Amino acid sequence: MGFVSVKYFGMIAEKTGKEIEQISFEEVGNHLTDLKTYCEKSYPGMGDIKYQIAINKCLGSKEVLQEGDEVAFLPPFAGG
Amino acid sequence: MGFVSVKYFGMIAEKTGKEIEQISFEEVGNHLTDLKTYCEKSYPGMGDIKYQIAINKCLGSKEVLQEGDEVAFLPPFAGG
Amino acid sequence: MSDKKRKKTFVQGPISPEKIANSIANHQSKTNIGAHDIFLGQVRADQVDGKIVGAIEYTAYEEMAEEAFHEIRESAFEKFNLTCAHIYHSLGTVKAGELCLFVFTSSPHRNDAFEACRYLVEEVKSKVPVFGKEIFEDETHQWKVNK
Amino acid sequence: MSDKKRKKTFVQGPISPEKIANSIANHQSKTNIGAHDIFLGQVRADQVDGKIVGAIEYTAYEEMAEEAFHEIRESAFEKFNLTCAHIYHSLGTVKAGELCLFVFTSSPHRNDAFEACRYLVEEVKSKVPVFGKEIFEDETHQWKVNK
Repeated sequence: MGFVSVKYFGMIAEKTGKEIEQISFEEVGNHLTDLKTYCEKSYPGMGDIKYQIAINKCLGSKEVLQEGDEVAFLPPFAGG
Repeated sequence: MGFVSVKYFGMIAEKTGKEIEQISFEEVGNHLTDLKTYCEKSYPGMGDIKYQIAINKCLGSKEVLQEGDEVAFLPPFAGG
Repeated sequence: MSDKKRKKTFVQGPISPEKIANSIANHQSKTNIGAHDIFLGQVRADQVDGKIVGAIEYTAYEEMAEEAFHEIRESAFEKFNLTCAHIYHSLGTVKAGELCLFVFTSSPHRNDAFEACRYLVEEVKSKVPVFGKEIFEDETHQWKVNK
Repeated sequence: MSDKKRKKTFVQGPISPEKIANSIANHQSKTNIGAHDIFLGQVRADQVDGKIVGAIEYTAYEEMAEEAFHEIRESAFEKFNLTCAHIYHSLGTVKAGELCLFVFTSSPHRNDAFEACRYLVEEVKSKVPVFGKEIFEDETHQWKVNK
């Protein structure tokens, strides 16, 4: 079993109170859907925010996670 | 009888060798068409240039000229 | 449509990058602006029959041109939601690599800034009696024609 | 598609008018350029429920964002006939009236400069993970969302 690094940004980091954490497959399994459910349950209010997920810096790249993946929760973009 | 002021610009002024002159109705009559013919005859090469005419700073404004009108021969624009 | 804001569009010689910086800085107090678009025309060292353009010498039917610039600017304010719009054009000699046209639009939102800037540039190119003599490095010349 | 020209897009704090002037001046030696288009994003002092935005604090998923900026720029070179294209974006605090985005395109002809600049701005707004916290004058805040 392994871990993924999970990163939070902007208004999501505000809900989680942290910008990065390690989450183990033991805790949540290796499916992205389960990770999302886990996070939304852990951090009240996070489920109300429209977000996109990037895995290893690519948007919507895969469903099954691997050891060492970097999973980022990205709220709406506001550049420019 | 009166006069019009005639102005030449850019490559047209190069053909006429002057930038401004007075032309009398006595010489050419008061129709724009006649003025154009007169000028093209007076200045060899001018008839080969594509030009627009502005009367009192307006493009294509009228055919019959009046005392004191300013008639400008404008070669293709090249601003910018 | 008042004349009170009318100011000269023509400047003698090239437009300097410092003038552009000053113009940008002057807009920082207008905090309803969210987007600026700036177009700059630069003289190209075009090659024609082996000869290279070293400079353009601009002349204009000045009174008519200033009138045309004014009308173009007014019509941009009617068509787009603009906070500001400025046009500067060179007269006299502008060397290859130097700037001859500076169009600057500002708006709360980007769409109007972009559209208005494009509109102004196209209008300037097609409707303003400005003439350009392309001077080659051997001092011969040809007349520029806008497409 | 080489990495050799890759440089950082993010700058700390606002983008100064002097930086823009320097960037323009640096292009005067490229005498095949005929047209530049510059887009500038400026922080608006928007009013929300009687409170006024005093600044935006920008953060980003930096590694992913630099990757995205790079790809966007590469794709602009594929789509348009460009001589140069530059993008600079602020991180950290940018006050109302200050500049947070600077997109600069240069081409022999105006159509490519205009189209590429617009393309780059839209891509930056929609595809780059940058986040903006609008700070009101009473120190409360709300999160900016691009439209």
